[in-house]
Amino acid sequence: MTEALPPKLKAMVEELNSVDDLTDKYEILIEIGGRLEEIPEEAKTEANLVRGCQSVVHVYGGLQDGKMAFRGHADAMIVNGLLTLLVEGLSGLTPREVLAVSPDFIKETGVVKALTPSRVNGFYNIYERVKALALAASNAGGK
Amino acid sequence: MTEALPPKLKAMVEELNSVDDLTDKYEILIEIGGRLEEIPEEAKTEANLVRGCQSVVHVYGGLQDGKMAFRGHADAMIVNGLLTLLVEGLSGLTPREVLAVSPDFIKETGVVKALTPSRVNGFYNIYERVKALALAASNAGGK
Amino acid sequence: MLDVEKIRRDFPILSKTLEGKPLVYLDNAATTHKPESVIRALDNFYRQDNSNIHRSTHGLANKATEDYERTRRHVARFIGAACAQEIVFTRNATESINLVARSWAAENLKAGDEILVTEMEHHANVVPWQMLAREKGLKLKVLPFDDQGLLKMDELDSLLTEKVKLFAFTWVSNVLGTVNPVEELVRRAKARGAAVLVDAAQAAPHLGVDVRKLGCDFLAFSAHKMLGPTGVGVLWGREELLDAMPPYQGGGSMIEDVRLPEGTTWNLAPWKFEAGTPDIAGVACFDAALDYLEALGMDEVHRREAELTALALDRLQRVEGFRLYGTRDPSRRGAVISFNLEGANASDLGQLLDSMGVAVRTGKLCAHPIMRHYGVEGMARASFYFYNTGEEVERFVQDLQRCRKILGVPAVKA
Amino acid sequence: MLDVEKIRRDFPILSKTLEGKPLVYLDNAATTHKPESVIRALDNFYRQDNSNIHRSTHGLANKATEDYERTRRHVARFIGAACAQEIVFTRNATESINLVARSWAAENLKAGDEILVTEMEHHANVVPWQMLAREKGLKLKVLPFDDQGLLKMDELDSLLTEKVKLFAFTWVSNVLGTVNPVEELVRRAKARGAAVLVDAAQAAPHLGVDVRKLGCDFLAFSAHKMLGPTGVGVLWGREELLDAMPPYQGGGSMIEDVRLPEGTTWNLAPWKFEAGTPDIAGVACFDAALDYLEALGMDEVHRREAELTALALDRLQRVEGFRLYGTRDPSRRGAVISFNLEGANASDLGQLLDSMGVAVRTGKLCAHPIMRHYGVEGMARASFYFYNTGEEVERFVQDLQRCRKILGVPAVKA
Ligand SMILES: Cc1ncc(COP(=O)(O)O)c(C=O)c1O
Ligand SMILES: Cc1ncc(COP(=O)(O)O)c(C=O)c1O
Repeated sequence: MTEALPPKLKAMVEELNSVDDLTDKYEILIEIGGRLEEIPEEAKTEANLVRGCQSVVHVYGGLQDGKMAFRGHADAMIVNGLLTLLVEGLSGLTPREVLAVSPDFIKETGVVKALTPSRVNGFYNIYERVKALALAASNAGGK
Repeated sequence: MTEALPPKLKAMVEELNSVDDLTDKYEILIEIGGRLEEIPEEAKTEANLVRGCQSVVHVYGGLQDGKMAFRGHADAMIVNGLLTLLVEGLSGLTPREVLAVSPDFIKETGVVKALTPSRVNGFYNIYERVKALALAASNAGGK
Repeated sequence: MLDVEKIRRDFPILSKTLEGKPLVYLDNAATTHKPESVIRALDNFYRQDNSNIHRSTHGLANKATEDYERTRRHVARFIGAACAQEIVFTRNATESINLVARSWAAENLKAGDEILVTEMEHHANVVPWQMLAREKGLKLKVLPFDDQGLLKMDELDSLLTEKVKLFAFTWVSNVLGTVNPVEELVRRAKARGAAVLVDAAQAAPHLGVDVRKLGCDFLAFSAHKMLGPTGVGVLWGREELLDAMPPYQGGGSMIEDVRLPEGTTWNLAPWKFEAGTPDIAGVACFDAALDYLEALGMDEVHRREAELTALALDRLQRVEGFRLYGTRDPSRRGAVISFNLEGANASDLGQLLDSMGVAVRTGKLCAHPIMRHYGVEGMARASFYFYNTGEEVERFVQDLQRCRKILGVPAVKA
Repeated sequence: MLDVEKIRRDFPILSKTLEGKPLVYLDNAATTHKPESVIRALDNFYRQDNSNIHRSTHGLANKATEDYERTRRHVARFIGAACAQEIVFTRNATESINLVARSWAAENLKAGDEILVTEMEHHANVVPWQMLAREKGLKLKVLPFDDQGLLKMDELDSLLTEKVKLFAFTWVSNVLGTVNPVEELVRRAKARGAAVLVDAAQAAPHLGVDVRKLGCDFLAFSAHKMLGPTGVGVLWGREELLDAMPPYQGGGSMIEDVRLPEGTTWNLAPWKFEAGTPDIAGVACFDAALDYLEALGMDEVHRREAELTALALDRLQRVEGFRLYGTRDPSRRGAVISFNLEGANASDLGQLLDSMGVAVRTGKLCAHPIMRHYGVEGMARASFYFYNTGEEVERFVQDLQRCRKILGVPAVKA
């Protein structure tokens, strides 16, 4: 399944899959999230807030030279790691490529057990937001 | 347990206990109910109506020469038999004697499984009414 | 073709005896029994997965939440909803209807508006509207049925005045067995601008439901009448309606933010309508009930019930004094047969049949207006599900004959 | 003394592993696990006794009805109610409170009247009052707590003006663990003529409840937090209040007579409040949960929890950066410990602990006002029940230390 993933995302997912223990996976996620560039305080707006997560998560992004550029921040480290998978892993793709990525890869990593739009689970809501951003960009003319 | 029951009631209960099969018991109840004297139409009043039975049941009674005299009617035959157990079985007792009769005997006969004040179960409500009549008579001076 | 013997082995209670006789359970319109798969799912839930949902991040909570939400998606597929967000879990069909009354109708109807119901509704689809009508000054109107148990369709249009804001009716009558022409009823009501609630408590267990085809706005049913656990009801509502409705009960999970003393905001539908800890185990295990029904196929379920009903009607017709309530037209009725025997009280019939091992329901069947229509104190009702057999039908009719004899003697005397 | 190893064998889920590690379940304030006896009772109910209740006369229905009503009598004894008719079955504590809001309060309070709650309520005891207040023009007032998590008792009398018609408060806080001085609170409110509702969702599972001693008017709790199935809540109300209250939901079983278009009359309490088919299996099997608690003895349950809490507080105090919310006074707190670790996000703590097999809850704990009080986004909460062990407490604290290390590194970097 990871075959089909875009390269940056694939690398991170393989890193996660390289260990079995969930605590170890979380440590990797925290590390991955630690590499994420900080976003400016001004970007932490109501509009960029992802609802329905237990922690405070902001995501935004748009087209740059025909490719999506995502940025974001979560105030919890593990969620920040999840966010990084998407923000880093999908930046640099065309909107259409972003939309083609199924979120199912995350279940295989074992760090998110179920893709349901519930409070428990920040990932799904972040994924939906990223998709919405790509869709908006695509409608606005990106491919 | 039937030891302690007043004689007329005891006789009927023993009749019920003489067979095992529930259909047979119901047949006996129907027969017992068939012996019950009809009540005048004027006695089928709202005040004499026992609420919370699936069938239409009327019961009334009071003191006659220091003893309770009950009468009643149910439009279903099996319930009418249950009613007869109480109406015939407890008539001729003093209020205090009536109040001393526990309804538990009915469970042993197997024709009523549980003494709960629910719609399913006419017996409990009829029993409560009979007791209330005895209590009223007792408060009014009977013993 | 269903292999009924195999099916019956899936339902442990069906091999039970009642009063020493093999149980013949013909009270399926009241509640159905549960297959092994549902019973085991419940057992397994409490042994393996028990947790509160939606709130915690630990593994048990994730699993339980997923189990709960999976059933929501499954119900959505089962009835053809546009998305899982259109499915609200309640306690039962009754609560689903009350929710619409208190949330949608209390918000959208004003004094002088009218609600149309039918004369054949279960109390669940009457009393909530009466309570609301009293409170809000609404008027309740009633579409009558004829003595065959069929709605008087020719009176519908004149009742559907522009004041009628809601038409709430049952798809299948729990007493008369009538299968109402649901699509036509919806179409005619919508044409007049009324919203439509369909009580599918007796339909969803027996017929295939496709809410998009129906065209209604709300649809209510209960899990316990279709192999599922008690404690679980479903309200389906159009997404845009649910989104716009105020919440029903207040508490945990249904909020987005709570401020004191005020300033509280709501969660999204359907969670907005699910305050507090729901019947998590019940909802999670309703999934297995839907699996079971889907494996059989609702067409097959319906076909088999029609067969049993036809057999029963044929045999019952030969019982002296048998009086059927509802149509004899097999294409217009479900697997519910309500009746009386002349000269016999329904409650006697019920108790005697019970003593012979046959469980039917008797009384007013939560439909006093239908009793009044026919001028009877009560009825006896036999209702079938796909796991009943032709032999059970035969035994029921034989035992009914025996009842007639037992009751006949004093009846003649009186 | 409880034999905890023996007790733990009664709870199948406690020998489960989470993420490959033995489960340490410390989310008991959210929901508790179920003993074999309850799980088997459910299994048995659906295999042997399943039926609808109150309506039919057949043997299965009688048995199910009796099972259901037996639990009602048992609950009445368990909390010292005057009679079984004072017990209403609902879905959960949340619904019990909503029922009082919509039925008693909507009927008895009028615009300008006030309702007093506390700052430490669970949303279940805030939102129903806010919804009613908005609708009826009532005012909600709030008794604050101090930073130790104790109610500011000296502000009570000035808040209890004669306009306050109801004081609704929690006996034990699900976040702070505070055991409020319930008898004094009731006494002072009643002295001012206010009715009193006690949210006992976190009390009934842990302390002996005697409603007569409390002197309140309503009391609400959930079965699932005290070994019982999900889907079952209890509302206790004084008989004369319940008798006088209008019904809550409309439908089957709650009526005496239904007429169209109007003229419907109600059944007696408590059935008047139980519309439609309830969670029959859940209620019937809650009986076994009460049996279990009674066999242990509520004093012993409480004693054991106090022991675990004291141990945990002692150990946690030594964890660097540990911040407790709520009092350290053991005589004033229950078995709930909400906390944060400085520099760590509660959700990270929850997820990491989960990955180590330790289930705690994190987030806003259905109590946004408490989060606001302390200015935090969320908390982590460990909550104990009698089946937890000292070793589990030790493991929890060790694992928390490990979390601190894992989270510490990037925390320092940032
Ligand atoms: C104090 C308190 N009140 C009310 C509730 C609501 O309980 P339920 O979700 O079972 O309705 C809870 C449980 O979360 C609670 O802790
Ligand atoms: C037609 C109809 N509507 C509503 C109901 C109410 O169902 P429940 O008691 O599960 O709420 C029933 C079941 O009795 C029914 O037959």
